[in-house]
Amino acid sequence: MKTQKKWDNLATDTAERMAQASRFIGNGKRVEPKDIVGLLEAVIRPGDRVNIEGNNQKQADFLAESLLKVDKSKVHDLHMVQSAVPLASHLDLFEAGIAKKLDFAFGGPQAGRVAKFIKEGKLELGAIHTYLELFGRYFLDLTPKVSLICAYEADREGNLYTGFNTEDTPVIVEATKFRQGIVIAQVNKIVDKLPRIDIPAGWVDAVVESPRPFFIEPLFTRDPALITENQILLAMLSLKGIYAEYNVSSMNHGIGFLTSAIELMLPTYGEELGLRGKCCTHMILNPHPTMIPAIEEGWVDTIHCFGGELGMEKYVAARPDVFFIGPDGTLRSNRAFAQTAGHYAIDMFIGGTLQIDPWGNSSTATANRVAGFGGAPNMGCDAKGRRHSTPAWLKCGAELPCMEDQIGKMPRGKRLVVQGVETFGEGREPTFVEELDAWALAKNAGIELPPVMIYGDDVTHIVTEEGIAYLSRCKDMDTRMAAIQAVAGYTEIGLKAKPETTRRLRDAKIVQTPEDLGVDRNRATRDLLAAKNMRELVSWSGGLYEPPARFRNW
Amino acid sequence: MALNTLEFECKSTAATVAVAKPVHFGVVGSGDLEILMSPAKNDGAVKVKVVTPVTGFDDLWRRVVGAFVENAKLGNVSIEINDNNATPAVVTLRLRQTLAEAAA
Amino acid sequence: MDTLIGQGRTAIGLICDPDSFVENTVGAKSFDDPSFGPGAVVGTAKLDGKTVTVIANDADAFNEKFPVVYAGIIGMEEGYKMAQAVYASIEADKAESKANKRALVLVVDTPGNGPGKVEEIFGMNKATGAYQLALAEARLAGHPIVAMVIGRAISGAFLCHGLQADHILSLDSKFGTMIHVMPLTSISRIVKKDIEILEKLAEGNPVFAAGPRFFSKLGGVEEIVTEIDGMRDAVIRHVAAVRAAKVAGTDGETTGPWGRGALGAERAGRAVRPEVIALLQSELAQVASRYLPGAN
Amino acid sequence: MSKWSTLLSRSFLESNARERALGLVDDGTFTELVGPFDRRTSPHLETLGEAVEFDDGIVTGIGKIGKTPVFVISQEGRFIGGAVGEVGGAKMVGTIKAAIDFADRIAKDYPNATDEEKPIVAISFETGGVRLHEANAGLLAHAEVMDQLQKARHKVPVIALIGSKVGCFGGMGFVAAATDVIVMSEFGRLGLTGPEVIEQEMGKDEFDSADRALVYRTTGGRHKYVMGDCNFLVEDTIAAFRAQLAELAKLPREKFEELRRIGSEVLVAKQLKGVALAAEMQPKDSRDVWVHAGNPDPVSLALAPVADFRAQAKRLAL
Repeated sequence: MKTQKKWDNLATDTAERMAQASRFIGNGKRVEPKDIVGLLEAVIRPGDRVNIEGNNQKQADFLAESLLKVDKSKVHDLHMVQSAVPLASHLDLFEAGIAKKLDFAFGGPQAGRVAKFIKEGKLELGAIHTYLELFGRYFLDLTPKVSLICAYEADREGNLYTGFNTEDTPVIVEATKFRQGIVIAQVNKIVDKLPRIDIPAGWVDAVVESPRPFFIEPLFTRDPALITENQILLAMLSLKGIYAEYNVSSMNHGIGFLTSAIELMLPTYGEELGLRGKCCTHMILNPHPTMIPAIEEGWVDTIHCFGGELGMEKYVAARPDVFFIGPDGTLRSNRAFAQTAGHYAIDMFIGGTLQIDPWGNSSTATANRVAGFGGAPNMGCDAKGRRHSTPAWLKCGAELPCMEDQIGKMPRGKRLVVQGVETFGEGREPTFVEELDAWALAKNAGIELPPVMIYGDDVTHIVTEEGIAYLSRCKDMDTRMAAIQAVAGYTEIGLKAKPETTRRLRDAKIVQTPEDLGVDRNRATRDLLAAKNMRELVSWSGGLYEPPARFRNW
Repeated sequence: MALNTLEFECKSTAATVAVAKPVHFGVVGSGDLEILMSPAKNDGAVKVKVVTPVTGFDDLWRRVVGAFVENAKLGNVSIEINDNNATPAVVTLRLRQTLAEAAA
Repeated sequence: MDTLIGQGRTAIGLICDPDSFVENTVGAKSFDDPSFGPGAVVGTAKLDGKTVTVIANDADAFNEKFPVVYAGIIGMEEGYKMAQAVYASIEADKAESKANKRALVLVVDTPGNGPGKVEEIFGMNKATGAYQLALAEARLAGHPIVAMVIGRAISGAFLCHGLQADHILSLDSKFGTMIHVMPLTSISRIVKKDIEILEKLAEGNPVFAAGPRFFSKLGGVEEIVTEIDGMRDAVIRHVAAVRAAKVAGTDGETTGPWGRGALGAERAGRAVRPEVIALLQSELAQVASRYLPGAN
Repeated sequence: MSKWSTLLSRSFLESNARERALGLVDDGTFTELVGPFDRRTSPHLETLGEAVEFDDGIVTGIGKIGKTPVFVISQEGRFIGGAVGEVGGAKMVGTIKAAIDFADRIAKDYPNATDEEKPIVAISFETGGVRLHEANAGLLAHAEVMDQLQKARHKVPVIALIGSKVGCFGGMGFVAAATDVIVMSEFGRLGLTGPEVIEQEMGKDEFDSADRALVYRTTGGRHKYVMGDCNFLVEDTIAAFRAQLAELAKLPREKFEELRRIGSEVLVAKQLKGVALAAEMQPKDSRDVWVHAGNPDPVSLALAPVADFRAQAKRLAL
């Protein structure tokens, strides 16, 4: 007789584990905090792939700390698959031998320990991904068996409200649950009625009310008081030489002070350039507080968010024409969708970096920190699958002298990828370097690939205090390198620039100085900022923005 | 350990701009500097004195200030700088601002 | 006895006439509540037969109401209590001539001011400020004030209890006396310089190192008293000298913080200070007429 | 538009020490004394290899508001946190002394001078107190400033202006407390012990120094206004500080004693009522005291615009 092949091993395994766990789980899937370690020991087996919801912002910190308390003879050698590992507990799991392998996208404050643990053999690195790439692998070869997730509220049945900071939760739960895995949620509160259901109870196996609210980091709050005059100069150059030049309507802004300066200068310098209604109408962006003045002045049609931002809840809820607001009246962020839009749909990514090499490759990696880049590479690249056109995308593509070498006469656009940097960073460290520290990191941490955030062929513009290098207009590598040298100032790379070559590049509009662009350096003062401090942001918001305590100086 | 003092001269190829009166600009914050710019009969050249806790950037100072003097066509001026690790971008910005102050 | 740290009352006994100290009474003012400002010891004694007000620290007291106040720390109550003792002294002698106004003896052994949240909410800075103003007022009114550092004279607490005196005396550092803003180890950490380098630099420059000798070089301490049993004579001698200066009207330039400025120059520890003040005065003299009444 | 008039609308918080000094007095009247051209840098910083500043981080000088000579002292927080060393301390002491001497001269030579024609001192504080690189000299300078403040009593009003980033702490917290009048903006802070030290002493649970809202409501301008520790709370512009100063310059000189918080036996007795209240209440948070003072909703009050706050806030009655 032919042996009947068993097709439900995954479900059976899950059922066995849940049977062992059942004594910890009460009505409405509720687990008492004191039982959580026992529950984890019951449902997790050695070598399992486990996701601890570690987002850019909200963190399943109670579950992470609870996992650290399991009996190591029962639970060990786990393979962690998660977006970010910013909590000390995430790395403590490796120190304790509970976890062994890591596939992730962003290291944050633990980047130094990631590097150290790899070197010491405590952590086996799978790969450093982008968010989308990792999400993709959740549905391919890195599906979690158990996911420890994080929500604001649960109701008595186990439905979850992830609300403002929904972030990665849907993608994690969908991948886990639809491969018959186990989903355990920590929530700040269990309530009778949720504002809305973000995750249905049927996809959740256990809910624990965390003894304290989950940790969340206001990562995207930039205090306007800290914006410098050189950042304002760079913002002026970007607005005039790129935003206005290409009429960029859709974009993502990176996290640094340059983009904060740009946001705060939309109602002033941007208005003067006549960009309202043309630029920044569609954005993929967390709710940056520094966007408030531009939003109030009617610049923006829509913003979809990867995550939330502490203090922006009420303001965002009060601007439903701009943000993606649910029927309950609150935002739902979603990293997977925002990253998809950021990869395929936007015309421009603009952000900063720590280092740029002579060919235009850039990285924020330093020699002893395995940080990863989160979503930046997906936005800071030309999406090859893009098939819709917009004027900015087409114009940038049309500039590429080498396009014809590859696809003949066929028109095709190109994403604008802008790196805005000062030629020297803090402590007079040069931004333009012969070799990225990413090489040293690869060597130190034993990673085969130097972690590059944005490859040179994707970068279309470099903005420094010396001017803009329009790399999209360079016909070959020599021209590209010369253009980079021309804006690299007094760095060793910049000193290689030949005055006559730079002159030629300026005439060809491949390099433009502030003077070439008609940007008056003397106007680069803080007077151009629509809000100069947190207090003024609050005023712009009509009192709706409530800055986190650490950002308040009144 | 004492402070590092760097003194040099630079000359613009077309020195036509001078300052009428001594001016002071800037604050020696972290990563910032202050500048005194005063008229000085100096055969068309610009005398520069930089006082800084940071060593090893002598060539950089010569280049940055030299380029400023050249672009501004500055001559017969003395420039005194107290620095606290300012980047070339900040140095250039403050030099421009000081000169603008002198013209005001 | 190799140290007097933490022994304010013992020191009072050693300095003043035997058994003359009456705690908690100064002039018409009496301090009846034992729980009020227990870290501050105030009272009246005789010094060489003359009435003096004594203000000291009690290192054993713990202020139940303000738990950051212990070990001789000056808290809000302590600061105001000390100020009250000074005002009571002024009031008691307001009809007296300078020759007869009672002296104030400050016995200094305090590690700091109350560093708490409640203290900041209610304004600790006012309490110590009040005491300093009172001392300055008494000094300017003609009361000789002599401070005797017997233990710790640390930063803001020394500013408050000591540095407003006409003259400051300190026991030698062999008795464990400490006068500083911060120990050199902490300064080394904060200014990010090696302790060895700082120690070497301190040999030639007294402005940052810890200890009575450095303060003496800067004019911050008039005299270092080398033996414990020499304190009494030294205090008597300095009270007399200060009183003589006050009677003669020379105290303004020779005693108090301003007088110690001159002493700092004389001892070459603070050479720049007088130059800067003189420069400021001469520059003002050149433009002063523009700011006088009637000028435009 | 002259440079001076553009200064007036500037944020006091964002301005540097010299801009504040220039803007506080009438256009063109400010004469800086021992200014940057005198190049009186700190020899001690130089010895330690630390960056120096030509004015040693403090702007001193004389200007006028209307008929009133105003001696201005303005500390620069961006230079070593505005900390006081030998040179800067001497400039501060010298300026207050010069104001007293100037008042004596007017009293002698101009017996008919009106109060408005007599000098005042304005000190813009931005400092944590003693500069550790020259700690002993800095400490001694503090004592000298305090001495001068007492000498100025009844003669030269001394007005503290606190609206800077660093605030006014350490020994300079005493000094500011000892002035006649204190004017603050909501961004100014006044106290003795900085937030990090309180955290170190009491633990992070009691006082989290990274919680800036907590830090500001413990020592910030609004709280100090409720407590009566500052006399006036103004908007964050140079013009607003200047306007308050101009108003004070016209005040009869004997009125200044009435504005003081400390400096007499009577005032000490009044402050002790506050201390008794502190002992009784043991407030966990300044909000408790705001409520006690008659402000039932301290959270909203703290967020209200400054003008509304001034109109609504009940001040602690002692």
